[in-house]
Amino acid sequence: MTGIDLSVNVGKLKLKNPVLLASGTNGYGNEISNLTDLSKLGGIVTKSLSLKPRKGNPPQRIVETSSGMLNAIGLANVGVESFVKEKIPFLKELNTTLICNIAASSIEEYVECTKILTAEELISAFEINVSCPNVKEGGLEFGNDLNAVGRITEKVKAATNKPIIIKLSPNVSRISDFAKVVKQEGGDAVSAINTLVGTAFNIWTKKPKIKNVTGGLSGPAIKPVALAKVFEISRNIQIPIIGIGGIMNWQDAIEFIIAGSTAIQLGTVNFINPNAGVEIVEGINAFCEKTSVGKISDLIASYQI
Amino acid sequence: MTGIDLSVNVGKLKLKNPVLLASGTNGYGNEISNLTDLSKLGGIVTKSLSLKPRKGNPPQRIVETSSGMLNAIGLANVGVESFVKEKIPFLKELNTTLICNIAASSIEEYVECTKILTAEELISAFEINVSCPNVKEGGLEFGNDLNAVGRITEKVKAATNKPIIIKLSPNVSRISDFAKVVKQEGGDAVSAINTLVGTAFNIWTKKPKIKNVTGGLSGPAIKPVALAKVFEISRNIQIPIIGIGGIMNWQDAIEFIIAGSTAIQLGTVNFINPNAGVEIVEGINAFCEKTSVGKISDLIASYQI
Amino acid sequence: MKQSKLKIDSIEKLESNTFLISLKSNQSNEVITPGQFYNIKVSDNDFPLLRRPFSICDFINDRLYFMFDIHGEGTKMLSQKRIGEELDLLGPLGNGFDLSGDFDTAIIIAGGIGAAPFPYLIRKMPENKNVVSFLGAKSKSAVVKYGLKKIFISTDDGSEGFHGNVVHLFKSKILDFVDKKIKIYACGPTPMLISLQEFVIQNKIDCQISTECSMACGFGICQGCPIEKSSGDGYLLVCKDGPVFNANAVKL
Amino acid sequence: MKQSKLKIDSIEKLESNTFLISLKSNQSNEVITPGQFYNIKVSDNDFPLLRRPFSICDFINDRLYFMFDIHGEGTKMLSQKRIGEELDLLGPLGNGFDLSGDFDTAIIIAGGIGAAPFPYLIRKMPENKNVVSFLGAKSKSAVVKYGLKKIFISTDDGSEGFHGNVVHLFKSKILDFVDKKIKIYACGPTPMLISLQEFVIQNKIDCQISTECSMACGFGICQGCPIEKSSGDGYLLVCKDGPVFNANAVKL
Ligand SMILES: Cc1cc2nc3c(=O)[nH]c(=O)nc-3n(C[C@H](O)[C@H](O)[C@H](O)COP(=O)(O)OP(=O)(O)OC[C@H]3O[C@@H](n4cnc5c(N)ncnc54)[C@H](O)[C@@H]3O)c2cc1C
Ligand SMILES: Cc1cc2nc3c(=O)[nH]c(=O)nc-3n(C[C@H](O)[C@H](O)[C@H](O)COP(=O)(O)OP(=O)(O)OC[C@H]3O[C@@H](n4cnc5c(N)ncnc54)[C@H](O)[C@@H]3O)c2cc1C
Ligand SMILES: Cc1cc2nc3c(=O)[nH]c(=O)nc-3n(C[C@H](O)[C@H](O)[C@H](O)COP(=O)(O)O)c2cc1C
Ligand SMILES: Cc1cc2nc3c(=O)[nH]c(=O)nc-3n(C[C@H](O)[C@H](O)[C@H](O)COP(=O)(O)O)c2cc1C
Ligand code: FES
Ligand code: FES
Repeated sequence: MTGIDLSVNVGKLKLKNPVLLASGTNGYGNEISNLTDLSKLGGIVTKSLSLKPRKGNPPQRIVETSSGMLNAIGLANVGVESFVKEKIPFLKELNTTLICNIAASSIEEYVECTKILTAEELISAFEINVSCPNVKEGGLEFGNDLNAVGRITEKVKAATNKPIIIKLSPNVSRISDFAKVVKQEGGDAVSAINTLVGTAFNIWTKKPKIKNVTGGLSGPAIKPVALAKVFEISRNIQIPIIGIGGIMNWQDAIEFIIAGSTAIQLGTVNFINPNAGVEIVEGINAFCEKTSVGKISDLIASYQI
Repeated sequence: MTGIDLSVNVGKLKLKNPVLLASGTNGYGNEISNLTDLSKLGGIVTKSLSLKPRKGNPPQRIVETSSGMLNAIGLANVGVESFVKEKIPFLKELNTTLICNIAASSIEEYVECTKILTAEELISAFEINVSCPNVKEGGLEFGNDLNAVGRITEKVKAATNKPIIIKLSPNVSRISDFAKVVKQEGGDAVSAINTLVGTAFNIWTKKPKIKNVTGGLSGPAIKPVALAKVFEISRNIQIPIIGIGGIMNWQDAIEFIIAGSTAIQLGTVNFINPNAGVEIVEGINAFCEKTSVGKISDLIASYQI
Repeated sequence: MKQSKLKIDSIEKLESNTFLISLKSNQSNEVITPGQFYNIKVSDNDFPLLRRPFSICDFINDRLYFMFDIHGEGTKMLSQKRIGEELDLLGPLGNGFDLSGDFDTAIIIAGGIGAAPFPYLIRKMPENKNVVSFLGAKSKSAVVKYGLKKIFISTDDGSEGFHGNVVHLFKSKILDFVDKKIKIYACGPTPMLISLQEFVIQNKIDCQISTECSMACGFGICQGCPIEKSSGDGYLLVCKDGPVFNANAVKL
Repeated sequence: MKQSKLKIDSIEKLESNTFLISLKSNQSNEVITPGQFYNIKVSDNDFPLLRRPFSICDFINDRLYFMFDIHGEGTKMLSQKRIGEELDLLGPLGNGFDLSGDFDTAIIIAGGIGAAPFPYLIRKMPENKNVVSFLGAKSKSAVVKYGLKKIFISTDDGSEGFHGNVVHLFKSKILDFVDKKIKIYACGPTPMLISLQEFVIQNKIDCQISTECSMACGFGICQGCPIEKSSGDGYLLVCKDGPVFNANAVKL
């Protein structure tokens, strides 16, 4: 690579480049590291962790749709304790920036997870998932409730000195109102977007194709919606945005950066092309060379309206 | 066709079958009638009409996305007066049920349009577009405001004796709350969904690909979201639902009916296959034969959860 | 205008990036005006979702010809089709060129793949009219002379013919036509049409241009293809009122 | 496990709906266990979005073979590929069949396209083991004997062999094996596997089954393919812990 500066600052969080792998789409880095070099990325975000392990939803958990997929994994995860014992040692070897995603069913659980994990030096930041549409007890409600998002931000922020990123739900009328609350309560950044609520039915059995009935829609189908959400936040609120939703290649990544993203996350594409992250870093670099952009950060929110 | 009863009642509105063409995707029935037999359909919904003609947005108005398209037509339409003079005479010859879609920037305008058009015998019902995301003055705001939707329903209802269908915005947290208000204020049915807000940028010029900056996402990409919205309303509120969003073939149509739709509308597919409506009516009929469904209305909300 | 599935009869690479495809039409008595187009579905699934518009390039007996450049995914897929496969076509659509009028010499001005509609225009041109073609391309390897007559060539890089754009080339030859009654038929990128439009309006030359624009339906139901009227407020639709307009009728 | 683009070397229709495709692998020393699978991208665009999993059917020298039925859009596209085109493969993935164990006769029980993994299993089976195959199909035209050995056939409609399902056929022949030490290798539709599972658990027969399930990634990162453990709470992943399991390890 030439002298192009790909580093970005997501608030206090410094990344060597803007490309992250999204929560729930790279496990804990383990299996995917056989297929790509995670050390070349800006970092990875873990599968959402909860205080106790969760076995997740019964099958069928996923179904393909036009240019997208629905998932209702149900936040299957090993829990904070096993994560620290069993996953952190391997993650140390990956030589990549680690962001821990936390999902919980109460504010207390968010705070407790954050406190426990704050002790781990390897963790550079927390991404707080207030928006998982597949957990019945809390997820959706938190994500659509301005007050709840505000309080979670405030309490979690108080529980750690590491940067706090709030991952927002797209299933709201004005996502920028949520970004505003996050900013007010001291959050360092927002991630946008999590999946859209969707469903599918088998017309012969009349049953939902996903056991959980509804699932979260991801993939290229949602890219225009995700871009509009990023752009809405960018125009209205001064807070770093991590753009997510349907990014498949470097062109999409650049589009998100132009629309206001400081960094981007890759989700569904990892399932199809596990090396996409590295290819996108290279593609971004080549684009900068070609268009004489010296620092990628100059591209952030560079839209011409 | 055999003895299967494809007729449905959308509240007081009787349709000979559940297949309608969606507003903005069949003009005023004119051009598309050269390519398909509209008299075989349940009916057509006109392009949104406003009191005065609107020239619409400057180009570029549309852009293709993965399994979808964005549009920002800007409600280009001939206005109520020309509609009555110039379009109604031709529409009379089509021998199909006519639903008039109305869009406005004030409650007074909705009422006035409704009053004027009520005089036209040919019009069987009104669909009130409270959710067009491309009109700056009002559209989006109305569609996301429970109070406004309630008041529009009430006032429009008072202005006509014809059935009133409120076309809901999907860009809200809980669409069933809006269906509830429509029901409370005497609305006869709801249509769900209008397009999702989306955008796209040209990475070389950094300009939005659509002049209006954001547009409405339609097509198969949004089908899972539309189904989830229909299903949410169906489970929570007793009101006839017209399902819309990404329907491409009879299987999709059946899926929407199972998920809770009394009738369905075809949008984007008309651009690709102008005869889709007729094919879908035939497909629904064949499905009913194959699965021994005597009346299509038995399938409505027949999901097995 | 109708929707039909037609079998591919031949597919041929004319130049590095330009293909010619022919389809067996089921009716040879179809009335098609040069400059009209077809909206073609290049896949039988949701990718790409929308049809792609292509000008009718030629129509001989029952064979429809289209000439196209690989531009993005849709045209790439089209270029990979096999003989015998079926394509779903909607057309003929729009308003084509008007071959009537008080002229003795038809001047064709084509930029790049803008040459596509002219083989058929030349075939349909009344025999008593003279035809001269001006053809501009990026470089020699993009010059596609298929079906043209009396050709003057320009290339942006000077690798063949006049070094410069095709409108400059035409202007440089304008004196050759002082004693002729000319009518211009033009198709090409919008910047080329803009500079031509300015010239013909100034010089009061009869000129028709074929315009381009993203389309969803191609037959007037989506309102996705507006083009500004040159006089008065409001828009025309490229697919229905065009794609061919008199040069003075629209703002480019 | 790695991602690679391999050229199609041959593609052949075996029966009305069943195809055999071979790819030239770049390394003949790849270690692949029978029962493992590859996750294949059948298009180079967003339709269909996800890869499609296929069992390794055979591996000879540097040729990888896959046998597949046309099921939906993805497999239809695969069947239309041409020799020389490239496919993007991820694999080999998952845990395959265990060929070791205290048995002298390997019994294959395959339902429909469930026969796919067995040609390679037979090739890899130690020479001192006997192999017998039970193959069930809907009807005669769906019977694909490719690469199998000593075959007993059942069809649902009785058009060939035993009239009934393949597990019934096998049970009807069980006495032939009383003096043998058998191990069963099975693959097929879930209802078939369920009835077999019941039988082998009751009769304490050593049996491995290859299970199926919708997958997104195929290598353990999406958690999309859970299968219930037979004892204890929780799930295994079909793609990573399977697709082959001991018959008593999972709840079907
Ligand atoms: C009336 C008309 C006639 C045409 N005739 C020809 C012809 O004869 N030969 C030929 O090669 N091309 C012609 N074009 C252009 C051709 O339609 C586009 O090159 C083609 O749609 C590109 O599709 P794609 O999937 O390869 O490109 P992509 O860039 O992947 O297409 C993405 C989207 O942009 C649209 N688009 C991209 N470029 C154009 C363009 N220049 N004009 C309109 N829409 C575009 C596509 O329809 C699609 O919706 C014509 C266009 C119009 C409007
Ligand atoms: C480990 C494993 C090995 C397999 N080996 C073979 C094989 O060797 N030969 C063969 O013909 N088939 C095999 N299958 C099944 C094959 O993957 C499906 O038939 C194929 O994915 C269908 O894709 P489609 O696009 O044609 O069908 P569609 O029905 O259009 O597919 C829609 C979606 O459903 C999924 N899907 C549909 N049917 C199945 C199924 N039975 N199993 C898993 N996912 C499914 C697809 O992956 C896709 O996401 C295997 C499946 C698994 C899990
Ligand atoms: C299978 C799957 C599992 C996911 N799990 C999580 C999760 O545990 N926590 C979370 O915050 N987001 C989760 N997501 C959402 C993604 O991180 C991402 O926000 C979303 O998929 C949109 O991006 P994409 O379109 O690139 O996939 C999951 C997504 C998928 C597809
Ligand atoms: C080009 C275009 C124009 C539209 N114009 C209108 C309109 O004027 N009024 C309206 O209520 N909906 C309008 N819609 C929305 C459709 O009626 C429909 O709700 C939406 O497209 C989703 O359905 P689909 O996915 O089948 O297209 C328009 C949609 C498109 C694509
Ligand atoms: S392309 Fe639809 S109206 Fe012109
Ligand atoms: S398919 Fe992704 S974990 Fe098994």
